[in-house]
Amino acid sequence: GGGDEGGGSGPGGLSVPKVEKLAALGAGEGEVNIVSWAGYVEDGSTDKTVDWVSSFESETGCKVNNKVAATSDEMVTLMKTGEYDVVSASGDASLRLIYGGDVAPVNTGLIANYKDIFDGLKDKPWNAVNGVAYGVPHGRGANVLMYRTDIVKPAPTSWGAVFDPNSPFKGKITAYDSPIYIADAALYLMKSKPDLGIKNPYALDDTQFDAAVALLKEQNKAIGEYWADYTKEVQAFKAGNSVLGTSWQVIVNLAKADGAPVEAVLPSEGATGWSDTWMIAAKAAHPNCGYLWMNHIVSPKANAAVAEWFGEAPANKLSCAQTVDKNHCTTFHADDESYFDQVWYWTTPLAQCVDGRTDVTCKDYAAWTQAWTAIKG
Amino acid sequence: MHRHPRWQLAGLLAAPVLWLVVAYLGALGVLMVSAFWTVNGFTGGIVREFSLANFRTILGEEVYRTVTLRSVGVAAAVTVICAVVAVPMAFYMAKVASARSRHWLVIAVLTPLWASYLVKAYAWRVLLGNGGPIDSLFGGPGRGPGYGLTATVIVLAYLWLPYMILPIYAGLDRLPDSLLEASADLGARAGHTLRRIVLPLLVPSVAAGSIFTFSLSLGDYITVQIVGGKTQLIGNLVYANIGAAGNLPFAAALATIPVLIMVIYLIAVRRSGALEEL
Amino acid sequence: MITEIRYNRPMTVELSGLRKTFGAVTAVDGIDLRIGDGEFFSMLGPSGSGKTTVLRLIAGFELPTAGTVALDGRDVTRLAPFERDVNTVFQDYALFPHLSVQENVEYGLKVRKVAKRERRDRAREALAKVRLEGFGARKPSAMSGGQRQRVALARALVNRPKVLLLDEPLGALDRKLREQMQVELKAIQRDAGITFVFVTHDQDEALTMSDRVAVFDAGRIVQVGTPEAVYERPVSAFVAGFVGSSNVFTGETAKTLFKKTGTFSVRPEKIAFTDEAAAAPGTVAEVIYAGPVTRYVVDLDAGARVVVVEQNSRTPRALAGLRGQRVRLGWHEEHVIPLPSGKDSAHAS
Amino acid sequence: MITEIRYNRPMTVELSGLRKTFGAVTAVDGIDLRIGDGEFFSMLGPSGSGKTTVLRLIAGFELPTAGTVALDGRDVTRLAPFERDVNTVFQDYALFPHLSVQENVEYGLKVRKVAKRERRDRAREALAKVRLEGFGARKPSAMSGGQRQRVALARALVNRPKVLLLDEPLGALDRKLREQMQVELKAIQRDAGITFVFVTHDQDEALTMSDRVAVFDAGRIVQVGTPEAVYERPVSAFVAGFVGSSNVFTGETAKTLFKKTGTFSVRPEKIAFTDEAAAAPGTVAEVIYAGPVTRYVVDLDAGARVVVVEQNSRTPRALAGLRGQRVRLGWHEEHVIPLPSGKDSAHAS
Amino acid sequence: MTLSPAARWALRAAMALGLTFIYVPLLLVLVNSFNGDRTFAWPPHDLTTRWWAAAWASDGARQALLTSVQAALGATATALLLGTLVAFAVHRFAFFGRDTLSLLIVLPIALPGIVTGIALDSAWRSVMGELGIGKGLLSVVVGHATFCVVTVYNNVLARLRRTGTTLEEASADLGARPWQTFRYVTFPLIRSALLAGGLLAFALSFDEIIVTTFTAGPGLTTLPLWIFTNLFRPNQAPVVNVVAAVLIIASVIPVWVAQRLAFTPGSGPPR
Ligand SMILES: Nc1ncnc2c1ncn2[C@@H]1O[C@H](COP(=O)(O)OP(=O)(O)OP(=O)(O)O)[C@@H](O)[C@H]1O
Ligand SMILES: Nc1ncnc2c1ncn2[C@@H]1O[C@H](COP(=O)(O)OP(=O)(O)OP(=O)(O)O)[C@@H](O)[C@H]1O
Ligand SMILES: NCCCCNCCCN
Ligand SMILES: [Mg+2]
Ligand SMILES: [Mg+2]
Repeated sequence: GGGDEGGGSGPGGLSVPKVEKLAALGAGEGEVNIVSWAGYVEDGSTDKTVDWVSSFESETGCKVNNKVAATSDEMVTLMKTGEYDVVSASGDASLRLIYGGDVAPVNTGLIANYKDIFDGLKDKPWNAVNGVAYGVPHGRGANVLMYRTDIVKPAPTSWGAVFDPNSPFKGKITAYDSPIYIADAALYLMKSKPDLGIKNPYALDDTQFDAAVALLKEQNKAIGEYWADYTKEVQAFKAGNSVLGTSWQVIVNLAKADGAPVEAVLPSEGATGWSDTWMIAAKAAHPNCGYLWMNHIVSPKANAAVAEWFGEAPANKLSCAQTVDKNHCTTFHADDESYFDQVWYWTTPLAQCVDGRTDVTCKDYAAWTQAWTAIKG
Repeated sequence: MHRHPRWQLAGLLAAPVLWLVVAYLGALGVLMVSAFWTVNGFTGGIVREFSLANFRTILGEEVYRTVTLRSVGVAAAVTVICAVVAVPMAFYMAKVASARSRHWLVIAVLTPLWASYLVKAYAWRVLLGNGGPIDSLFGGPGRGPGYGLTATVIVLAYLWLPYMILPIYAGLDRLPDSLLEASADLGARAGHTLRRIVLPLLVPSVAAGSIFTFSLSLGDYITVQIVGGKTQLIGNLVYANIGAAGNLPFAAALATIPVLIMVIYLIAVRRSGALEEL
Repeated sequence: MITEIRYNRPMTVELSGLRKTFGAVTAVDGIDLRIGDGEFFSMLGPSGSGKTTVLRLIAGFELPTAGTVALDGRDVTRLAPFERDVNTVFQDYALFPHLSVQENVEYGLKVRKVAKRERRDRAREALAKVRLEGFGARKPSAMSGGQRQRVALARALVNRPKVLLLDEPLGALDRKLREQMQVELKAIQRDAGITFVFVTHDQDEALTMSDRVAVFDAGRIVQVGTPEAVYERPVSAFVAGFVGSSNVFTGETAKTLFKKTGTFSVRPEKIAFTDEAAAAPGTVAEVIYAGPVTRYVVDLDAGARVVVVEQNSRTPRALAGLRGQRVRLGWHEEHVIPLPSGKDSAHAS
Repeated sequence: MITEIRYNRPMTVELSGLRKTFGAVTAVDGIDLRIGDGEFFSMLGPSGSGKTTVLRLIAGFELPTAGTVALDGRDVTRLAPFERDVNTVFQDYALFPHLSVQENVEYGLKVRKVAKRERRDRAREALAKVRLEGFGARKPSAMSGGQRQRVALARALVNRPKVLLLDEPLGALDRKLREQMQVELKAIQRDAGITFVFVTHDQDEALTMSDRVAVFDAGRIVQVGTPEAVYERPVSAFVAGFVGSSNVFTGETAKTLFKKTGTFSVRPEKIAFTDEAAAAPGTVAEVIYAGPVTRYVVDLDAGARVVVVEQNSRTPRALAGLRGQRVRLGWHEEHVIPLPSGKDSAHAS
Repeated sequence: MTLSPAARWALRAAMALGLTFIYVPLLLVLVNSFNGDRTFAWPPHDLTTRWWAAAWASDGARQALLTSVQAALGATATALLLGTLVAFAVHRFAFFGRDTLSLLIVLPIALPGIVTGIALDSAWRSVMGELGIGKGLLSVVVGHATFCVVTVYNNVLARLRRTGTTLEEASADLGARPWQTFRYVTFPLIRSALLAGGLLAFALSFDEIIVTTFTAGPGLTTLPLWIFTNLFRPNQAPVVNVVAAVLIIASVIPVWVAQRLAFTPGSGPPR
């Protein structure tokens, strides 16, 4: 923990360590260490045509060292090592980083492209505390429900399809392999069992949490496998090992492109999702290169390239004009705020309920992690 | 040679002991100590105060027992499968094949060690996939084992097989032919010779191979993610808590399980002379 | 004289036209042999002459390239080792290191499913026969060379085989122990009445222990007979040289000495110093005291170097002084053995 | 008689109060020994009696627990092996398997930085001396046992050491080869004039080759002397039994036979069949034909079993018929050797 | 040895089946490197060489390969040094704790990689990190060497036990000083054991992912890490198959060379 003399306070009065933001931009330090999701930082070393790093390096003189993390939790762990300057944190990681004092507030004035970012992404609970921005939005997406069109008939419209204990697709249902998936169950319960009183799937008190865990334990019997990476998921749907389950839009597109008969919906209950934020380490060794990077990656061109390559909605309004596929922003609902209104972005569950309740204690992420272990059995 | 034995010994041992005892055991020791610490749920900061909370959780929740037993079961199954597959192969290589082909067989067995572990695991994902080659072998989509515990055992056995063949082959190579002949001479058929003479004498070699197969299986968390379906092993739990949740103390507490199992295992197999045959 | 008796007995081992080649090497090159029941039969020959291979063919560890092996009148050429009623004592003993001495000895009975109690008793008995009572619980590694050798013997004997094959069983033992074991082996063979086929390249051992000896050379048997027959009447210079030492004479020297052309052999102990005028004159070149005997190397005027062995029935005196002395050597006509060809030179070999 | 000459020569090797213990085992238990320049000195004794340890102390592979080693008058007790002017021929030859024969022989010169050309020439010469010209390019693994033995010899000789230590150099060879090598070794030693310290447990070898023999027992030297002295005048039953075979008589039997109390030894070759009435009567129990000699085992009426060896100067006839026959045995007074203590029983040993 | 034809046949069948088991997945990797499908769906509906072209052009793969070779060489060299030292100590001296030491050497390979990984990771960060030495190639080499020591140690110790000390005594006897003995006799005799142990160490390090995951700092990508991230990256999985196929084919060379060298005289010829 860090000093807590009133850097601000979050849900339930949790205090935020006081960390100074960078006041002015100086010269680059020559390199920058980044933690990112796979596909966010491509330097052409794998595919020459996929490169939005080289130009940055030559323009700024900052050499990019990138470390790919597989999950949000890994990102947090990596950032805690203090070896990295910048991270592309999802909402379930960002608050942990903020409250852990691992990241610094961002001086948005130093980031020229910040003004072009969709307003719907700015100053959100997962990237700002008390109106102080802790990061630069990168892009967003929803965890959609994917299914095999040739097998799953009629097309599902509700998450109920994956929580049905008598599902005809028992053994072929898939779910995302992370404790945060408990929120998907909570989201479903929010609509199917309103008397539980769930207001926010990331703020679960004991009863609500137990209900979600019970639902997931039940679901486990119907699960074929849990997934965490693209290749595994695409392949499972193509081969037919999985026919129904959570997915990302990009996976849907990939599978379709490879000729798999799949489709995806945003079910009636809405969905969980992510909105990623570039954050800068509290004790960054290369803060200037870090700022230069954050500015670069949300520039119209780079942001469009990432969004298209990775398969998500870009954060920069001007990016929609820069994509190769002119329909990209439409496909990914980039400017469709009503679509994203139904999406509960990943947020770190805390003991101080993030929905603002103060009469109960919520389950924190450590509890979610241990519960997830128990769910999988 | 015999002038200053003490100093010679010190010269030989200084660097290795510094490395293995001070650095490695030291690191392990600190890890084991941290198992008694806890982590602050909000900040992820480590609380360096003695606490049995982690162990209480581990002992109290059934899932940890289940996963431990499952992991040991998988490691044991992999070891048995590897031994069963390796013994006849090593026997053929050491005692039946001509000197020439023996040379090539050793190469053939060693080569896969260089193909990436991950790539091989993914190849198995394809093989085991719905309607994949294994399914066809069993008569159609869904007929094969699919992804799950069985697949995990098969793939781990596949990955570690060379580590079992090598020590057994070396052991058989050293086993004088005359012992096998003596057994036949005394009236024993091949099967009997195998059971009464070859296998008992191979115990140290098999045990040596099993150190690889058992420990590598016990600690694996990647293969099981690729072909294990929804299966989780100890490795996954440790990984989920360190790599993912950043809960080093809890991960360390979980890690004591495989450490304990392996230390007991090593002490048990040491008596067979296995440690010298790796 | 034993020879004749044997041929009337039933034949335990019969080898007919036996050949074995390994690639380009012919290890056994056409062997016909009949070994009688209860016989102590030795195979003697230089390294690589095929003795071990013949033994392995009898035991069934190798399949012959041609020819047959019959045991007790039954053709066993194609049978596996475990189907043959023979046992082997290996040169390296081949004791099972993971089994105790008792278990080693019981092994053959166990695989034949002999009941536990009988097994134990028979193994005890066999161990007693080789004087190893009380050693049953030890591991072979805790036994000395001579003891291991005896365990190997007990392990074979306990099965009461018709034939026991022994491949240089005493090769690894030191001289003193070896002589002891020779006596013991011989006694055991006589008591048990088992046919022994015994491989050695120690001629002394072969001569003292055997009923008959076969001398091997390059995959063939060059002479078979009683020890006396082989020693006293060698059929070739090779046999004369290999079995015992021999003075071989040929060419001019032979003509001068024996008034006959050809190659002849005379054993060193058959030559004596004499005063007879007719004896061959020469000069003592070397005198070697060897305890029970003294060896003299004499350069004959006729042109050969001859070794003479004299038993030290009396304590020898001032041997060194004998060097350079003029002497005469005599022998009996009957001890001059004519040999077919004269490849060897006129040296003691 | 050689003994006396030696003692006047300068002493090459002098051991004084030499002791060596390994933990609780006393391998060498106080040895004083002076070996003369150019002497062929043998150490004979049973397994574990400390022969190898003495050799290793001389070579410098072991440090003595007490006592000193002097070479050529200089105390070398604390010097490392590479600082001593002795060379060793190891029992297992210890040839460097990765070097050719030539390189093996050159090794000692190479480490002493002898120029390449001289090295080559001297190695060639040494190989010629052991009759291995033309084998230089081979690897030791491609040589036979006897050839390897000669390479080991050449490798030591090429350094022209003052003293050559040989630890059972012939132990691994077969009988025939061994006899050949004995002759060669002896010739080389004589030609080169090097002091040989030769370990063996073959008494025959020790007797025929040596100028002097030391008999070891349990870490001590129990007798040193010329071969004749040791064989004909053993100082104890142990020496009598270990060097050659011996009939040992004690107690009542001795009294009856020799009219004296005590323990006495008579060599088998010193006993003869005789018709004299005064000779000891007995019955032939066993007749063993051994080629050059025949051994008779006779049970004396006086109560001892005696071995008699008779040289087969004539072809023996119908030996088998002799068993059970009544005979009389005679010997000369001078061959009855009184022995200090009578631990051995009245058996041939 | 003598075996009945049936037993012989059965063993040959077992060997053939075993080799099939080993090679079918590898063959699949090879085939999939030509599979037009991006997630190598089975059976392949079209074949293409574009992954090979992509792999050829991939700097990342090449860089990672280079890093892996460097790491493996470093780990192997360290393991050779440490393993040989301990083997000599254990063979030549009796000392307190000798048995424990042999257990300790096995420990790093026997404990799950994740345990070794997190232990070294936190130790490195708290000790070396304080000294300002971040994780990187060095920490990977340290991590790998730790579990590679055993392969060298065992090979060398076995060789020393088999060769004994007489050859070294013979050398000293012939006048060689200790370092001459080492250079001319000891080293050549243990060379093939070093090679065998070193080769296994290299292979272990080269393919290690778990320990690497925890000991590699930012910016260091070994080949397994590269493969790992590329399996998690859209559109890149097939390139991984190409790299693996190349590795399999290329690995025959070092294995073959080592096999040849391992049979130098003194280590016993192939029978
Ligand atoms: N398995 C084999 N492969 C190839 N050659 C062999 C084999 N076994 C024996 N030989 C060869 O056959 C010949 C006869 O060998 P064998 O072992 O029978 O001789 P031996 O008389 O027993 O010799 P020794 O006295 O040295 O034991 C030799 O030239 C030997 O090299
Ligand atoms: N390095 C050693 N450690 C412990 N004991 C030893 C060692 N070397 C020799 N000994 C013991 O010392 C005694 C004498 O051994 P040494 O080898 O000198 O006998 P030896 O007369 O050469 O016997 P052999 O004829 O069997 O070669 C034996 O009891 C032996 O076990
Ligand atoms: N405890 C570390 C073990 C490392 C073994 N790695 C095996 C990689 C597979 N080739
Ligand atoms: Mg043989
Ligand atoms: Mg000795």
